[in-house]
Amino acid sequence: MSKLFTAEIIENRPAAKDIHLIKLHLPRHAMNPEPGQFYMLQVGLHNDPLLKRPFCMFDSGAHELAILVKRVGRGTAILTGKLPGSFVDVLGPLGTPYPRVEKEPLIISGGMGMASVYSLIKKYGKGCRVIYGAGSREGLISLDNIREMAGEVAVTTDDGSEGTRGNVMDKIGEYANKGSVVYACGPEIMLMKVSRYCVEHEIECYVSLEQNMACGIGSCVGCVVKTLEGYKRVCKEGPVFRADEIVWD
Amino acid sequence: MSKLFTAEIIENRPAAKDIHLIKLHLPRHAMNPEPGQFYMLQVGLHNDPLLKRPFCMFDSGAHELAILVKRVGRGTAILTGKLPGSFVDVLGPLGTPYPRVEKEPLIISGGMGMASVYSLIKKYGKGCRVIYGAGSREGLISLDNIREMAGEVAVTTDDGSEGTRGNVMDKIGEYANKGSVVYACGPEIMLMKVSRYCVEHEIECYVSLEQNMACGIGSCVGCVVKTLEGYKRVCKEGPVFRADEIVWD
Amino acid sequence: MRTEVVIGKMKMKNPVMTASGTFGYGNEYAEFFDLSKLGAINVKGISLEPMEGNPSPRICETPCGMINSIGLQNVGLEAFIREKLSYLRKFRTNIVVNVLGNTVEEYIRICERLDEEEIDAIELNVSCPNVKKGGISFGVDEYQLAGLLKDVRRSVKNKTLIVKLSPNVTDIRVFAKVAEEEGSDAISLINTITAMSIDINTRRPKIANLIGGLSGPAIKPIAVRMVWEAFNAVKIPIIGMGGIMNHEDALEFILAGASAVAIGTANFVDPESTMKVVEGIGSYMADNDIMDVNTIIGGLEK
Amino acid sequence: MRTEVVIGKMKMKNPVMTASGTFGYGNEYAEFFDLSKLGAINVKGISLEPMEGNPSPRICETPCGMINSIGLQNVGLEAFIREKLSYLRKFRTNIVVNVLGNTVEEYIRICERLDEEEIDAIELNVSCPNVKKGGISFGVDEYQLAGLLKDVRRSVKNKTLIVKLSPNVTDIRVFAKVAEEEGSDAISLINTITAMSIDINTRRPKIANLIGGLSGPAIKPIAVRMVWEAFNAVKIPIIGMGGIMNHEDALEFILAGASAVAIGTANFVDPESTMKVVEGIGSYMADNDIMDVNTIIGGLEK
Ligand SMILES: Cc1cc2nc3c(=O)[nH]c(=O)nc-3n(C[C@H](O)[C@H](O)[C@H](O)COP(=O)(O)OP(=O)(O)OC[C@H]3O[C@@H](n4cnc5c(N)ncnc54)[C@H](O)[C@@H]3O)c2cc1C
Ligand SMILES: Cc1cc2nc3c(=O)[nH]c(=O)nc-3n(C[C@H](O)[C@H](O)[C@H](O)COP(=O)(O)OP(=O)(O)OC[C@H]3O[C@@H](n4cnc5c(N)ncnc54)[C@H](O)[C@@H]3O)c2cc1C
Ligand SMILES: Cc1cc2nc3c(=O)[nH]c(=O)nc-3n(C[C@H](O)[C@H](O)[C@H](O)COP(=O)(O)O)c2cc1C
Ligand SMILES: Cc1cc2nc3c(=O)[nH]c(=O)nc-3n(C[C@H](O)[C@H](O)[C@H](O)COP(=O)(O)O)c2cc1C
Ligand code: FES
Ligand code: FES
Repeated sequence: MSKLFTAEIIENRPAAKDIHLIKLHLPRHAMNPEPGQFYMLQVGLHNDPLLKRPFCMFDSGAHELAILVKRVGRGTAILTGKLPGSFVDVLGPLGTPYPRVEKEPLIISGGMGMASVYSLIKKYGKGCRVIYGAGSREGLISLDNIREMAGEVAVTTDDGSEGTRGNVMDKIGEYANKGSVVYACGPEIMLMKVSRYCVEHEIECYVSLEQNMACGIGSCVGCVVKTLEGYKRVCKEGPVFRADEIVWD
Repeated sequence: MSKLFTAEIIENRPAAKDIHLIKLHLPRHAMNPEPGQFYMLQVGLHNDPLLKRPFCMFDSGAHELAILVKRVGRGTAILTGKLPGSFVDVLGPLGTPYPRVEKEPLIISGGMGMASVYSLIKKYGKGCRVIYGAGSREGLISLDNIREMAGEVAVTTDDGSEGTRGNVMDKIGEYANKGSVVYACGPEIMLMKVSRYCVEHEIECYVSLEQNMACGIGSCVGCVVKTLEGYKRVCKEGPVFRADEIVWD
Repeated sequence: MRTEVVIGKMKMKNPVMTASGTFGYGNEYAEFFDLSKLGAINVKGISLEPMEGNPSPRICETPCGMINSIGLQNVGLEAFIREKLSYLRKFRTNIVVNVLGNTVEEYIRICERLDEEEIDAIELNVSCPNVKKGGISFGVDEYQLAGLLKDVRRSVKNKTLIVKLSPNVTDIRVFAKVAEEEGSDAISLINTITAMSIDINTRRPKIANLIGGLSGPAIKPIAVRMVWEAFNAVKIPIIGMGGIMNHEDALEFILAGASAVAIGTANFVDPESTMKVVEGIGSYMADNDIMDVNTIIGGLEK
Repeated sequence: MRTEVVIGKMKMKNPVMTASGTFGYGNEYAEFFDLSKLGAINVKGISLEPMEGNPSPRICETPCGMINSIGLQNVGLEAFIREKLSYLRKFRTNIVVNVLGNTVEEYIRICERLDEEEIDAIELNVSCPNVKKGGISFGVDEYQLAGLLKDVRRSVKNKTLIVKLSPNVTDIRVFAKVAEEEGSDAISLINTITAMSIDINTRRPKIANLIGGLSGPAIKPIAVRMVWEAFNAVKIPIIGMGGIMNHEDALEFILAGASAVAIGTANFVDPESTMKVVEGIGSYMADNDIMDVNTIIGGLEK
């Protein structure tokens, strides 16, 4: 039951501006990832790019794993250029999932954060509400699906091209209360604001964080984030953390 | 008329054991290579494998270049694994061709040497004779074509699975004389023996040599071979040299 | 076929060990393969007191390599012995403990304590370029290194003492000789090479600490050269490391003079790297009719 | 938009030059682009007498890099001036001549001669690790370097004097300071790093000379670190090099403190590299509203 395997790319298509949806065919044993977990992919030939790159489980099926990849550098450029039929080395699922809490789930996604929370929305379905923010309409991925799956969806865009003009913080007061549990993924600055809001209003909140990673399995101690109990590893104790334990600087 | 361009792989198929025939579609201006010249191909992504790899012009057509690639290491493994439709950066044609001499051409090829002399046999056609040696039958590439093109073909294999058991040196006495000009390409040890034979018997002889290359255009001075006039660059003064100027050690 | 090698008092069933700081305390890798297959496990550097380490980002990628500035985060000597050692002892392999200190006294206290524990070897990290006080002065100054070793050697009575050399020096032979003269049982090399990388868009360093240590395939040719130089300068065994990704790389170090090899960065790329190197060395020996791996140590033909 | 930089007396229209030994005498590249587009051309190292160089193989590839041991093959001072210089002078760019010697006297004789020729700068190669007598002693010994520079500085009256530093030292700042104190107009760094590679099948070294110099992207993070250290140690301008493949890499060196950059190994991978770096720096400046490249030299934000 090793977490290390080779997977075939069976689909690779643009999903939004600079973003590709990539589907992989996995050996059975690698399945059953939970929302919030991630995989490390070897994007190139051996040696360079050297390290595997982390990507959230976006969606998964019987023998399938879907990831959403934003082109930001060399590794993601190589990955989004791969042809179906090619193979990649994969390690995972890794990290801690979003914990189940007996409260009303409010899921907040900023931009690429949807890569992490899509499967969580799918899991809670009509039982959850969603605040979905992006720069503009083109940045909103799978919006129709999300509207169909979730109980309620508030959309914000910086330029007002879809939903309310503004960002997720303009909606949080309306949607979050002490009976909520907030799950958030998105840019660090957004996560910081969401966290601070929730701590202040005594709302239970979990955020999914990012850091440069080398190993993904907790051995290099390279991916740490500052918490009240010292540095913790994003790949092992995270990527999902309780918002009130993070020390933002 | 730059020698630097990007070419599409339009065919890639096994031609013999561990050997692939790869056809490239070239921009017009890169055409008209002469027998004996070679191209440098960037086989991987940038950075690693870092340097381009040299390959002889095996055959060429209007917009086409064919090369014969033997899998010997990492670069050639990557190249022979490339799918048609992918692109490679190419530099060439480079180096000195086999010179035309008003004598009877005898072409000697050992193993992969055929990659270099195939186009020369095609050029001289019935006007040339060929000694073609290999380890065994599986190592003989395009033998039928060569028999059809050339005036006369002697085949030798180490294991006797095709032609005479033995090597090209067993045939040279029968085929070469003072009226001949010998063109040879193959393993270094064979070229040394052919050269020594020709020098001794006062037969004009040209050999195509190999060396590790970095630039392919004469600037790094990394690919030298020892000659009577000092070190010379295989990529610039060669790869084709007069046999009597090489200092074998 | 004999793959056993001897480093000081330590017998290794094969020449492959992990490089300190790249294998955690072993537990993360136990789910990938049986750690008993390794010649030795070398754990993260241990200091007297727990260390918090450096702020993030601590790592970045470079061409065929990576820079790290972990800042030697570790649980500290007592917690290591209490919490990590008994787990590691479950595997039938040698345990090497990499130690670091800010002063000679700290090194001595750690070594005296470990000398009584159930471990096999102590590796002195005198070269880590990450932490301002992390021993940089010992590793690049032959006189300071000699002074440190004189004292530490007296504290290490029962265990194999290995000195891990810094590559950030003009002449590695000088440091290898100091280690030998002061009675080290072996030397290991190379530690990471001081390096730096800048994000041209933010104009900021790619790691928070500005400068870190370069590891991975990029440094392999430098490491092989240093192993060869050291091999020709001293008689004590050498543990070679720096960019070993597979058994071919490992054999390059062995031919250059390493009696054993350590795998570092490769553990991050493929958690099964060490085991694959063990197997690959076996295949190479079988293919080349090598009956005893010791016969090819330093077997480079000039 | 101003891209002009000044190195000693030499005004460069842009900060991009070629690295010595990687651009021949220029002619091989003239068919790929107009050499007048370069800030400067630095030619293969020149010695007093012609040098034959080392036997083959002289080069091999390593992860993201290459090792060379050309052995400083060159046509010698007089043939260079007679046969190569007039060709190079046809391009509207600066000519830097890299020089090497086995003794102080040789350096002086070459410098005195070149000081009267139509060139712009002399770069002293005191660090080439390839040839046993090729100056290795000057480049890694601060006292020998100081002695050499004292004498050479007197011989170079009309031209810009650049000292090319060896990276094979414990502390690059020491050598940068020696160069500054002895009156060099600029320093260039880094030269190749001593390295070695073994073919495990033949058990022989991959280059005939056993040890050679490592260049290419692999060494970039080490080079950037050294440029940054030197920038913080001296006031004279720095020409940065080591693994620059594109304009992003070049800008990393500039942000670390290089006033100009040199492109070496990249010329082998893509003969148009230098020109593409010139163009790329222009685009970066335009995209980031940088009016003068001099404003970002050493512009790393900590
Ligand atoms: C737990 C986790 C889950 C992630 N999930 C996704 C996802 O589902 N979809 C997605 O598109 N991206 C995701 N990312 C980010 C993704 O890993 C990086 O964008 C990718 O590694 C960049 O590789 P590159 O070679 O293209 O970029 P590089 O050229 O290496 O760098 C470009 C930029 O990406 C940043 N970066 C580089 N490596 C990492 C890294 N390991 N982690 C974070 N940032 C990095 C660099 O700092 C730089 O700003 C996730 C990251 C983490 C840590
Ligand atoms: C002018 C010239 C023409 C050539 N034509 C052909 C051809 O038509 N078909 C063909 O299959 N091969 C040809 N070669 C050889 C081919 O270039 C090498 O086999 C190839 O570069 C090996 O790359 P690699 O990454 O697979 O091997 P590596 O892993 O780099 O090395 C494997 C082996 O190949 C040798 N090698 C590495 N680089 C070179 C190089 N640049 N030149 C020669 N040997 C090298 C190594 O010494 C080693 O023994 C030619 C070489 C030259 C110099
Ligand atoms: C993330 C990381 C942490 C390391 N921590 C230590 C350490 O604590 N002590 C030590 O002596 N070396 C440490 N090293 C150095 C390695 O043990 C090894 O010497 C070096 O990385 C070269 O080997 P490699 O290229 O195979 O990684 C560390 C290296 C890395 C990459
Ligand atoms: C093939 C080759 C030949 C070189 N010859 C010289 C030389 O003659 N003089 C010199 O000072 N440096 C020489 N160098 C070093 C380069 O000028 C440069 O400092 C080094 O290669 C690092 O830059 P790079 O990584 O961009 O190649 C040579 C480098 C290579 C690869
Ligand atoms: S990526 Fe190595 S510990 Fe998290
Ligand atoms: S390969 Fe560079 S000179 Fe021939």
